[in-house]
Amino acid sequence: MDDSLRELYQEVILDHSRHPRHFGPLEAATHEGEGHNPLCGDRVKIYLVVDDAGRIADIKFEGKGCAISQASASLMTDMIAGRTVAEAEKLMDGFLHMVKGEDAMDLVGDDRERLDIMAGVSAFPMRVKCATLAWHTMKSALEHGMAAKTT
Amino acid sequence: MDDSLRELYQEVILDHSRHPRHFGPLEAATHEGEGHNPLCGDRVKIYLVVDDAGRIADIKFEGKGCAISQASASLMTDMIAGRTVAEAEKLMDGFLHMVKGEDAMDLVGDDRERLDIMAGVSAFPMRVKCATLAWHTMKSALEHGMAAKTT
Amino acid sequence: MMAQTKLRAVDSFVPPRGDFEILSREIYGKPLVYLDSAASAQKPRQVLQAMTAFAESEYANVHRGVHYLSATATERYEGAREAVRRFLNAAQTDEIVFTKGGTEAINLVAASFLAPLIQPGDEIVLTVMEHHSNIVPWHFLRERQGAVLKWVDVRDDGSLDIEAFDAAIGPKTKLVAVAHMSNVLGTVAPLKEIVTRAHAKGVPVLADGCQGAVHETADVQDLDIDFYAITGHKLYGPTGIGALYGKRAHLKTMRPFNGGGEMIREVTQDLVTYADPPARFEAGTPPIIESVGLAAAIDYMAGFDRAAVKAHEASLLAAAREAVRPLNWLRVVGDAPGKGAILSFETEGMHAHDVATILDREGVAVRAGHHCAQPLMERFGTASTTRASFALYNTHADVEALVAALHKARKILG
Amino acid sequence: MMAQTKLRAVDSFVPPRGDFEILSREIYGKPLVYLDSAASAQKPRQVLQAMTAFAESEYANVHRGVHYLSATATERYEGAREAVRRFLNAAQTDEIVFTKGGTEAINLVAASFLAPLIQPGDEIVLTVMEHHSNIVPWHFLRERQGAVLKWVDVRDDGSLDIEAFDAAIGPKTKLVAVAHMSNVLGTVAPLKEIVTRAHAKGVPVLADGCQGAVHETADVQDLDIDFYAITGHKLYGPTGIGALYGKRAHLKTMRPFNGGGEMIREVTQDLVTYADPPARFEAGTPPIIESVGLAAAIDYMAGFDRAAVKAHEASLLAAAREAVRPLNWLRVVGDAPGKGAILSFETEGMHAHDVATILDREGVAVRAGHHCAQPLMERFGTASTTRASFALYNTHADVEALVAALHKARKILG
Ligand SMILES: Cc1ncc(COP(=O)(O)O)c(C=O)c1O
Ligand SMILES: Cc1ncc(COP(=O)(O)O)c(C=O)c1O
Repeated sequence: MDDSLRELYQEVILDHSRHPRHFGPLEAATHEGEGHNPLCGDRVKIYLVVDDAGRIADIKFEGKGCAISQASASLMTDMIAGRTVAEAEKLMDGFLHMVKGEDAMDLVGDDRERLDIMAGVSAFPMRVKCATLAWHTMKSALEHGMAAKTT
Repeated sequence: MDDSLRELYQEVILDHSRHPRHFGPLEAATHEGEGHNPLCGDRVKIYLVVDDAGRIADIKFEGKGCAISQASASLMTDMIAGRTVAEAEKLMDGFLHMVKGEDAMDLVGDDRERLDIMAGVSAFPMRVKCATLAWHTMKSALEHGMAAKTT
Repeated sequence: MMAQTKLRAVDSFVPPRGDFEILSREIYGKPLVYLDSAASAQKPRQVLQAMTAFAESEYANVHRGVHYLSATATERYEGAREAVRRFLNAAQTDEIVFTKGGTEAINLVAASFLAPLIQPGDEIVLTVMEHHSNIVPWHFLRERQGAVLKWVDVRDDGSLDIEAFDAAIGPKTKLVAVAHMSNVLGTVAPLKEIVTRAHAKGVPVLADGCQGAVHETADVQDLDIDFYAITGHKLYGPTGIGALYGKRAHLKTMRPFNGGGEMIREVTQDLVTYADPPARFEAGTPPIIESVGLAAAIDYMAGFDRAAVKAHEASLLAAAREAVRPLNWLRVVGDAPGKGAILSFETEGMHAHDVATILDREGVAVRAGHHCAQPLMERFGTASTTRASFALYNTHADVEALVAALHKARKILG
Repeated sequence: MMAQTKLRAVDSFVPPRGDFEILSREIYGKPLVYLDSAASAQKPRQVLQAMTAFAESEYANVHRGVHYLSATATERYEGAREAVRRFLNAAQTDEIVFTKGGTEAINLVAASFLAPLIQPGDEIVLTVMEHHSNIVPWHFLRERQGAVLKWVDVRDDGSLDIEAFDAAIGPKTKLVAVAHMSNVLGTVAPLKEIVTRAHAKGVPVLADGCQGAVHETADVQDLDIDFYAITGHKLYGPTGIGALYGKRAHLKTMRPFNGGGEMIREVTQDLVTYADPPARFEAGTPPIIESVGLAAAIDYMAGFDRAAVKAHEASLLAAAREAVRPLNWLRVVGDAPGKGAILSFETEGMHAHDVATILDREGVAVRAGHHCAQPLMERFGTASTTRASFALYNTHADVEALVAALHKARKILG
């Protein structure tokens, strides 16, 4: 089997996509965003609770999509819960660089290791959007608060 | 000099175009038509007086255009004055066949000889419209009476 | 398996693969298996050569020119119009309007024919299997002028119910707009019957022939249809060109589409008058080189027995259909009788994008997504399908490669 | 004669005639002298080969596809957008919208930007030297929405008066639409100054760059212009493609143009939402192969020192201008300082069509007629002119052939 395929669809990714963490609605959300992949029509919703200290106290997601987008959303929610908004955005920058096959120097230690399972996407340019959808949606939710709900 | 050019711009044609016969308005017209060559923006106006017997008692034309269109209009008015509408239309059919390089069997005798000076146009497909403009305008004037004035 | 063997035996058509340079290339070291012709067909060398030869020896802008090359180019361009007329069996050449594609052809009808007729509450009848190109132009008329879209459903097998059509056409209906052949289901609409029913109520019919013109025969006179849209790049022709057939009586009364050179009779500072059809609808320099390519593509298709091509494509579809029938993790969407050679399906637990990615690494090019037919996806309760579509150059080996790759996808993702 | 010799001496540019197969052909046994590039330019083999090579090895429909060829084709298509961005020095790639040509680019601005803003009595400022493509779309807004067209005159030498512009722009002006370079006069508009004056009054400016982009440099950021339209076939590129530059802030607020695939975000039976620019304005399958050709054409032009090309064209124009100066039966229309390499003229007692026909038999291809600029013809009191236009492949021998053929025409018709 093709190495890049094996890397793309490694067990951890399939597991995340089949059993997504943090899946479901979040009634108490202070921020919400809806993202849409024009390539396939897939959609993702991100719910966040940001506390007064600028910490992401809770995060969940909903949506249907391909293995890559589901795994990416699941992994993201798993990693971002508990961080500050600034930390989340920094993590996102690193992730975006990584899946585009660019230098992701600001990704270090444990973060790098956990996100590394998504690095195989960089060999599949048409699938990068699938991997980044949840992240972009998270960012736009943080920026627009509850207003992003309707976009 | 190119033979077909010499035939196209033979002396009779240049003479017609420089000194058009039947040029000018016709106050008493019973039929009028205005024709337009989209290729160059040239325009021709045909005025006709058709009597009760269906005879073209008088015909004149106005307009500016290339040597071919002017000569053709001049020649046409010269030849059509005095004929019946049916005869004029028959002459036109013959002329149209001729300038397209098709069989013009219904053109005979004197008519064939006089119109023959326009036959050279058939070697210049882009100029056929110049040669036929006056004739088409005449026909549409006969069909639409004074209404064709505004087309 | 029995059925497949039998079908293959009656298929005597030999796909002209040598005409398509691209079909001999490899993708990730595997031979290309191109099953995405419904999105766009590959172009035979005859088409590409005709375009290049024309550009190298006879090119100039068309119309309005007196010089030799301009005359030649105009002849070729108008000759292409005649080729399209023949292809669709239109009564007259001036019923053929060149456009930039099928989408623009439909927009032309929406803007120049229908928009001036629409009063709030007027209805447009269309089907749930339409491509966005035959939906969004009508949504414009809804948004901007208060038109009401009336949707005709398809049955669960993807077939159309002519009685449902009839029921949808009412006193306020101003147009029926329907795909000749669906780009997802392969369903072929009973166009002639639809036209008869619509005309009985005085309603004109537009067919989106972007797929139908490729795989079915479109005889616009026999159909007595009002408008028929085609696109060059699916007809083994170039991108950048399409055509609209419109009945002369309609075209004559329609207002212009874009404004510019060629489409006018006269322009002054204060007013403008318009040329007769088809020039009225062809503002600006048209796709001249592309028209030569389209004519070459039509000629190319005419070089084959179209019934044999159709039988060949049908045998590919049947073989693929039979091969996936035993797979309990795969659901075919669209099984209408007499359907064209398009196989769309859902795969349990496997998203279409993931399937397509894995197929791609096997050299098998299929499309995954909503195929610009979101209302149809909604109708079948999904967001996307995987679609394999067949053209005259495909082979039974292509079908086998598709099936093998599907099994592989199942192994990886399932 | 002195002037001509001097000009020729400084012209060190060597026209790349070998790249243009068509230039070596004969017309009626005479070498082709192609002086009709303002109508459409010939295409170098680099452009034709790029298109064929792409179609033979990398073609598929763009966007939405997951498979390899679709990815490649998308990359090429988006790469062409980047090439246009660079060519016009736009700040961002998504400010470039592909169209079918220059005419459609202007219609897009009329329909999607201006139409929704126009109230009866609102004014559009344009010049008498505009091409019909930059006139008729505004006439539509007059006919349909009561817009008022305000015409800026040219001086007798064809030059534009910036004060006249300023005077024409008033509180009701909604847009200034002006050709960067006139296709008849060769006049180059003082775009930057026009933009400054218009912006001072809060009025956006559209430039029709169909000629200007070929012969002048268009830097949309430096000009700070709102919209700039180009067409591929005059840029030594293919037919069937053009582009609109639009400032991002404008494009974002504009409503869609045609409706169809690719331009939507979501379509349901009841509503539709639209994609972001530039996709919002690119309904349907775009001119994919043509985009590759356009990028190749831009690359081709970039291979030359553009200042040298411009100087070369200027020297051809100057030589032609000097050669006809002594002819008392010939009147040049358009003598503005700094004008581009287009020579239009009237000939006493000889209609332009007759002149062009005779030139054609000498192998000299020129255009005769109103050049889709009837208001300009009206302004100069004529119905048509003969026009010789120069491109990078023309030579001083071409100029000599033109002049010799003109003398011949005089002998036959004079
Ligand atoms: C059924 C159908 N209609 C319309 C279209 C639009 O054609 P184009 O994109 O060539 O304008 C397509 C293809 O994309 C199609 O399959
Ligand atoms: C100044 C000008 N504007 C607009 C156009 C229209 O361009 P196109 O016909 O390629 O759409 C042309 C050429 O025909 C032109 O010369």
